[in-house]
Amino acid sequence: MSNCAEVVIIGGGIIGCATAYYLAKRGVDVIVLEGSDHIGNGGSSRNGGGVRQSGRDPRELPLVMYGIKNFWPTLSEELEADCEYHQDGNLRLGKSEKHRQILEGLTERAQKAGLDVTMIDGDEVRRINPYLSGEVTCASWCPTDGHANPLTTTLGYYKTARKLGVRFITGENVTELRKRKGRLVEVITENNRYGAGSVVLAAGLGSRELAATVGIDIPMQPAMLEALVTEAQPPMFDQMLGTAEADFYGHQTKHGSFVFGGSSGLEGFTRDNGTPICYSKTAPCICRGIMKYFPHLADAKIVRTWAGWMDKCADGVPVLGTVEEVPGLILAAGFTGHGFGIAPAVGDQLAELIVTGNTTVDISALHYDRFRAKI
Amino acid sequence: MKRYDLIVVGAGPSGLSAAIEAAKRGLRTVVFDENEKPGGQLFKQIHKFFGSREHRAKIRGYVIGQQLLEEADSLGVEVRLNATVIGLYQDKEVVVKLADEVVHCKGDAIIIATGAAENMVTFEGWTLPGVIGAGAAQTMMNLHGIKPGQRVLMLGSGNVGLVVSFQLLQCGCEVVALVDAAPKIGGYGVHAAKIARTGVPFYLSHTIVRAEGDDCVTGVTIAKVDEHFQFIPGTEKKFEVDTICLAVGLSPMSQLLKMAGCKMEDNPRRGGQVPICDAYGRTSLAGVFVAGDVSGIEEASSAMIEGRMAGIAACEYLGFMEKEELAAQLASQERALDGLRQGMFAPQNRGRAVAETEEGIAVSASLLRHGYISDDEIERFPGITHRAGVHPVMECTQNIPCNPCQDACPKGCISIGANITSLPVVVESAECMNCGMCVASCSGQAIFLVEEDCGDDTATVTLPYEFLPLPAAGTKGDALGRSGQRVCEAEVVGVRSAKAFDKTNLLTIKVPKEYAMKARFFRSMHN
Amino acid sequence: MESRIVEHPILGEIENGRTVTFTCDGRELTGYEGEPIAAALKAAGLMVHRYTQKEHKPRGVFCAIGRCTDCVMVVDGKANVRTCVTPLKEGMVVQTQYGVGVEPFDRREEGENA
Amino acid sequence: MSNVIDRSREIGPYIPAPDDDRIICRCEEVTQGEIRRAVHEGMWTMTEIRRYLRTGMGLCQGQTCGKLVKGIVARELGVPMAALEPATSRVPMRPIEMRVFANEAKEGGEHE
Repeated sequence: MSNCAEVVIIGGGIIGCATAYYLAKRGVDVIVLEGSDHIGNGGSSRNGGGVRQSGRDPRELPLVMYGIKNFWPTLSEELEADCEYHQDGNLRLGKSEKHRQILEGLTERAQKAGLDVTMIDGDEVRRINPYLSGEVTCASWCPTDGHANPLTTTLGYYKTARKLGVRFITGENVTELRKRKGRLVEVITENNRYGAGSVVLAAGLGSRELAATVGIDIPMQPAMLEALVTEAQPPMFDQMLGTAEADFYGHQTKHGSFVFGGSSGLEGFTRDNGTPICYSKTAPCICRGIMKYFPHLADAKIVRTWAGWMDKCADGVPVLGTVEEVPGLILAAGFTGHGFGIAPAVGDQLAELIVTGNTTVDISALHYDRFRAKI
Repeated sequence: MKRYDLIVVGAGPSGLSAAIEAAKRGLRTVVFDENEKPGGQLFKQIHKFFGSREHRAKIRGYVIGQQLLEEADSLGVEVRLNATVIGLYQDKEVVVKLADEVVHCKGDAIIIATGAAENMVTFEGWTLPGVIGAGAAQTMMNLHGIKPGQRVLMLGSGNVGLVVSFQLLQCGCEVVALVDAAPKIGGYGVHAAKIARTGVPFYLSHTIVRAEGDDCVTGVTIAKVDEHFQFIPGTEKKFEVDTICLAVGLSPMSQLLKMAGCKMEDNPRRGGQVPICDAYGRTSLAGVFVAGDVSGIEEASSAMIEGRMAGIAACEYLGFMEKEELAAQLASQERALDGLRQGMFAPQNRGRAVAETEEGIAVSASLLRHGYISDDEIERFPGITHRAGVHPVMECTQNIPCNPCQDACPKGCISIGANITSLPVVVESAECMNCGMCVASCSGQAIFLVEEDCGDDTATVTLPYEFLPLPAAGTKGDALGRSGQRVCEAEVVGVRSAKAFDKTNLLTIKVPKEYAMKARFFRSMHN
Repeated sequence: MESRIVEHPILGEIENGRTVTFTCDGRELTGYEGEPIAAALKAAGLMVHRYTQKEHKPRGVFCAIGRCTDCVMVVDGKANVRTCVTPLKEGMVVQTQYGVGVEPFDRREEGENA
Repeated sequence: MSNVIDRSREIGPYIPAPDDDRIICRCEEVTQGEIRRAVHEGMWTMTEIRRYLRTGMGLCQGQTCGKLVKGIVARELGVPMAALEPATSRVPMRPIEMRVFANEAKEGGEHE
């Protein structure tokens, strides 16, 4: 089989799989190279499943709004996989005056960008979600936010793209991008070479090192995030939850279990053994965080905890789009822990960019050369 | 954070043995076990163990458990029960659930001795209540005093299936059949023989088609399988049972090691996912050792030795012992382990068909196929001799590492010799005094004392008996042959129970003399 | 038929804790304090511990050592309690578990999450 | 160390089997047929199967079904079982109540 394709995508996560799918749908011939043994093995299957607009930076907001309007509601049917998408709103909770200030700032910025998001008080919060403790005094409320299942969504994109003829190769670790006559045309792996008309670099954290092989730097660094899941509980609520200080975030899944992620304050400094590995103090900390908001869940049993690296970009939003210095290269990295909800829109817009040279949504604010020193 | 020299996870035979060796040499040692009672599987093992004296042979498993615990206690090992290790993190940190809190502690060395989990097979209806693991059956009957069922079908003829079937019989359950898809019995022949002679039928090359029942098991259908393990239509047999017991092998419980980033391999010879480790249990993570079933499925006897070796290796790792000393201390353990890994059932023979004994005698085909040695096969084995007066008849026909019988006879009638796996032979020059020690000492219950001709056309057979009720002298009934079929009338003429017999009663039955070499079990008329 | 072993040829007379009373689905039962709930239920002849969430199929004791979690029931109002490793106490309220709750599936209203 | 695997390799069509409705993962009630179909849809590793179908993600965390699922996937792919990676192991080894997990003992946690 030929190792050449119109587009080679590096990274079999949700960004790579979604881009492959939307390209294949447009009739483009695609190869996806995944370095690990599994599709969707990075943040794609380790995140909390938020499909959120609220709380996002205005630069990426149009893109995620586009995705929520055009892709998420029909994604399960389109991918023939239960993505478990729920559009039942997002509550970002606050317990103090400081929290209120944070939330008001976020809300104001999002409203300016045209998002339907409001500040509500504690009673209103408990009307929406009666399980929340009395400690919650305010929240931002975005009714068009929601959540989905990142595992089935990622694998759904993979499955459908594969069915459309996309060639996925796992265990194929890319070591170098190579330009010929001024254009990026070749992808070198430990074992093979792949020729490409265009290369989409969507390899999460690993993107930095690979981009460097053609002289491009994406300023990002790893942070170890952790999440956990409970045993199944009777159905309680459908909203996505977050907090002003990101103590935890999460939702109840269709299965009945609660998936929660959270912060220990030490992510970014934890040591790993080459794989994302849980830190012994984090899960207890997340549990304490959750119980302050949901005393009701104190007896729910945790069945699994896990960790994942986040590709934390210097300014908190992804680097997306073409790179003038390296014709043929399209970047899609640095999603900073919120790449899941935005993935359908990213995949579609990158596909459109590759096929037509343009995007429906303006993504120029996410261009790679935006980084500046502060003075 | 609390720091120990050594943290052992699992208070089974290997974990306790490791802790004992470490504590002996001055290591501050803690053992965590999730169970309410220590000892791991030992407390469910009510049979006498095989091996030699140094392997604690002929001692019942649960007694070995008590001995290990007492020794650990006396050495100051801290054994924490109801202590579930929920994770093994970096830097040899263990997080333990104790009562209503989690405790973080670190060990300079860690020994993982978490044992094994049962494998399962699927068939129609396998999720019905009443389908249970063999371990579940053992737990219920030997720990909690509850019969797992009234009528039980056992799937699996490995040692677990055989041992548990016998235990089911001992607690008063009926075992309707012992079934295995393999064409021959997987476990020790002596374990099979003691079940077969009670009348339990063996169905080799058979497996379960379906469990019957709506809310719980009310029956089971089995059928014969061909060499590709496919059902042969028309061979179905149905049994009314309330319990189906699955004993289809064990897998190492190595999740903690994997979670901690230990290098693992999938090794079918060791039973599945195991850490890559050396002979002393050293894994790819410095200071993390393994012992027992978690590093490869074997018997409790070898688990104890592996535990000792890992414990000793941890001592050296932590500087409690010099390197030169290590080799010397490990050498004797290695020899002991080597001794256990000999014979027909040695790891290197797994999956191989052994046709002849070390002595060059053809293995009993009937034993492998039906669970008992046929009458025409028995005479070729060296434990069977004929002479006037009472003499031992040792129906021990496979080379397994076990020799308590030769020590048991005060008169020296029995010899195994230097090679522990050799078949026992009768020493012609020695005179049997009918003390019964050999009968009670045989972990396989394969030794009988026979007087072939009492002078009145009768013979007596003294057999091991571990059932209730114990028939009294004068009880009349049937003598059963090795196959469990009735061979003749019999009367109990003697019942011996002695502390030295360790709960194995000796029943002497009188039978017509032509049945001296056929009668091997007694069933009273009331049963 | 009696499931309790009174005397065992090797283990001798079985030692038991004190007799306690508990209920299972409202039925008053007795057992021995400290024995696993599952043991007391087995002695009372109860086989079905729960009905599964998706297929509503019966399940009972399978591994008996707390690993497989098939024997879970609702105990004192808490779901998913492993009855094979949870010690019995006086006055415990044990209920058959349906999915993750105590309401039998056939008594649930149409359209409810079953 | 990774194996390069082209997910376009032909593994033949999914052919329904009479025992496809048999439950394999007891906790999550996943059937043999679902597992077999998932392989044909491209889920070629234990991890992908688990994420796609929830096998081994229930209360027991795959302690019962791990080997069974592996056997089915290996057979469907026509590879030896040892060629597939084992199921993932994650903390906690046994389900643990949130309030207990949250309750970290002070300094070593002395209990009696």
